Amino acid sequence: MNSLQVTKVNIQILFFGATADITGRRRIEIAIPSETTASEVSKILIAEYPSLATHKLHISLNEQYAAGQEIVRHGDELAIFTAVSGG
Amino acid sequence: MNSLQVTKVNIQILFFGATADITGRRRIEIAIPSETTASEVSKILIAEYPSLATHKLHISLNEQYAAGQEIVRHGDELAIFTAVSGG
Amino acid sequence: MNFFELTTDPIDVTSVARRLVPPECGATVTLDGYARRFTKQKDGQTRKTEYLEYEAYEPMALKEMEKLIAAAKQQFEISWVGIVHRLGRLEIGETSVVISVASPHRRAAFAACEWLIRELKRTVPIWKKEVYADGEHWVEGEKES
Amino acid sequence: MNFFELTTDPIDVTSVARRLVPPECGATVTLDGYARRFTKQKDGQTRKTEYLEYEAYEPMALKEMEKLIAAAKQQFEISWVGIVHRLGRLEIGETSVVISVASPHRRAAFAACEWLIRELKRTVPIWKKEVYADGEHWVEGEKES
Repeated sequence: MNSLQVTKVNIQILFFGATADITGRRRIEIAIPSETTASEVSKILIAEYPSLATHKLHISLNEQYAAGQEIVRHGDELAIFTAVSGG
Repeated sequence: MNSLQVTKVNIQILFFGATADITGRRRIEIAIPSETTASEVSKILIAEYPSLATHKLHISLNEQYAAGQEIVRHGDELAIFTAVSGG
Repeated sequence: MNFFELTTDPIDVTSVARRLVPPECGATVTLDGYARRFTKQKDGQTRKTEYLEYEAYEPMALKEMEKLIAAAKQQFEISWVGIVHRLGRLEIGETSVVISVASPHRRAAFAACEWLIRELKRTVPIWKKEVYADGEHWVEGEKES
Repeated sequence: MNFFELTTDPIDVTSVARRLVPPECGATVTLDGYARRFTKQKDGQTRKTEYLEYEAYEPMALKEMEKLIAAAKQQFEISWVGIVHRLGRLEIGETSVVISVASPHRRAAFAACEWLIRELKRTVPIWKKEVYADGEHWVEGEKES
């Protein structure tokens, strides 16, 4: 039976600026199926916080820009944010 | 007889940097024939201080760069100097 | 020799520009970016900003700044780069970012400094909020400046 | 709004760069030029400079600086320019010239600052003497820097 169970992994999600305002959070921990990609995580977050979809979003994985197809592993830190505006 | 006399005008000559070192002067007053041009003045100075000829020289007349054909008038201030090197 | 920092304290431009003056160098080019009172909106209206707030994903921002410096040193003949970015609340006119580039020849310093600020605005995870008398707005992506 | 000065006192870069921060501006680009310890000679040898001396035809230098600023403001979309040039004896590493350009958009500030230093070195009647352990030399024309 165990073979049919979906393995879950826990990851940290960070929000900044506009995405922190939308979600009302700066950091959350979520459990996702193993083998989930970074862009799938972003879809899960948009389902939870639909206003995120009104922005062009960027994702980082463990403090590096992510292209989207990266597999997110247990303990990873993923951040989701709008286009940067420093300077 | 007066008509054969050459009218002379007095002008100030300034030297800077290398030209001041060569001439041992920073400012002199000289008398030149009226209707002398700026480049003729520079030739007079080179005759007096031949080492000036070993440098590429620039002339200013009354604090403006001179092309050379300008007539130098009584009381004018002419400077003769090497290529500038500020900055 | 290079440095890259985030700070909530006011930035002194000289302390960045003159922190290192290598003996082979003759020129340091510095960009001082600061909060503008008036900005043009997309609709052509001019908006008056009361103050700014900057927020960063700090560890990632420092990593991206370090990468930028490494890339600049590959691309341009420069000796060192210093970048300091302010975070938190900034009053109008206060410096938000200073980028200084020292090089033996000034041409490379100008080119590298211009490249660095353009890339910083594109890649370093820092966000700016403009606060107006009647609202506020997180800026997304670079405005011209 | 613009300023151009000659001084025998040490120059503080910030006092130039931040002397005017107009409300429509967002960027100031500053060139800090300073005395290099080592310079390459035409024969490829590196020479060690002990200190420098700068001399100017002061009233004409100020006029030429003023002309440069007027020409830069015609050519580039900039708000103001400040130029301060040091005269007299300078130790290695001390600032000889600061040119700051403030503008609403940084691109124009970079272009104008680079143009101004190039033209200053070509036209403003100031001369630099390099003093070595075993001699001295009035520099004629721009060396690269």
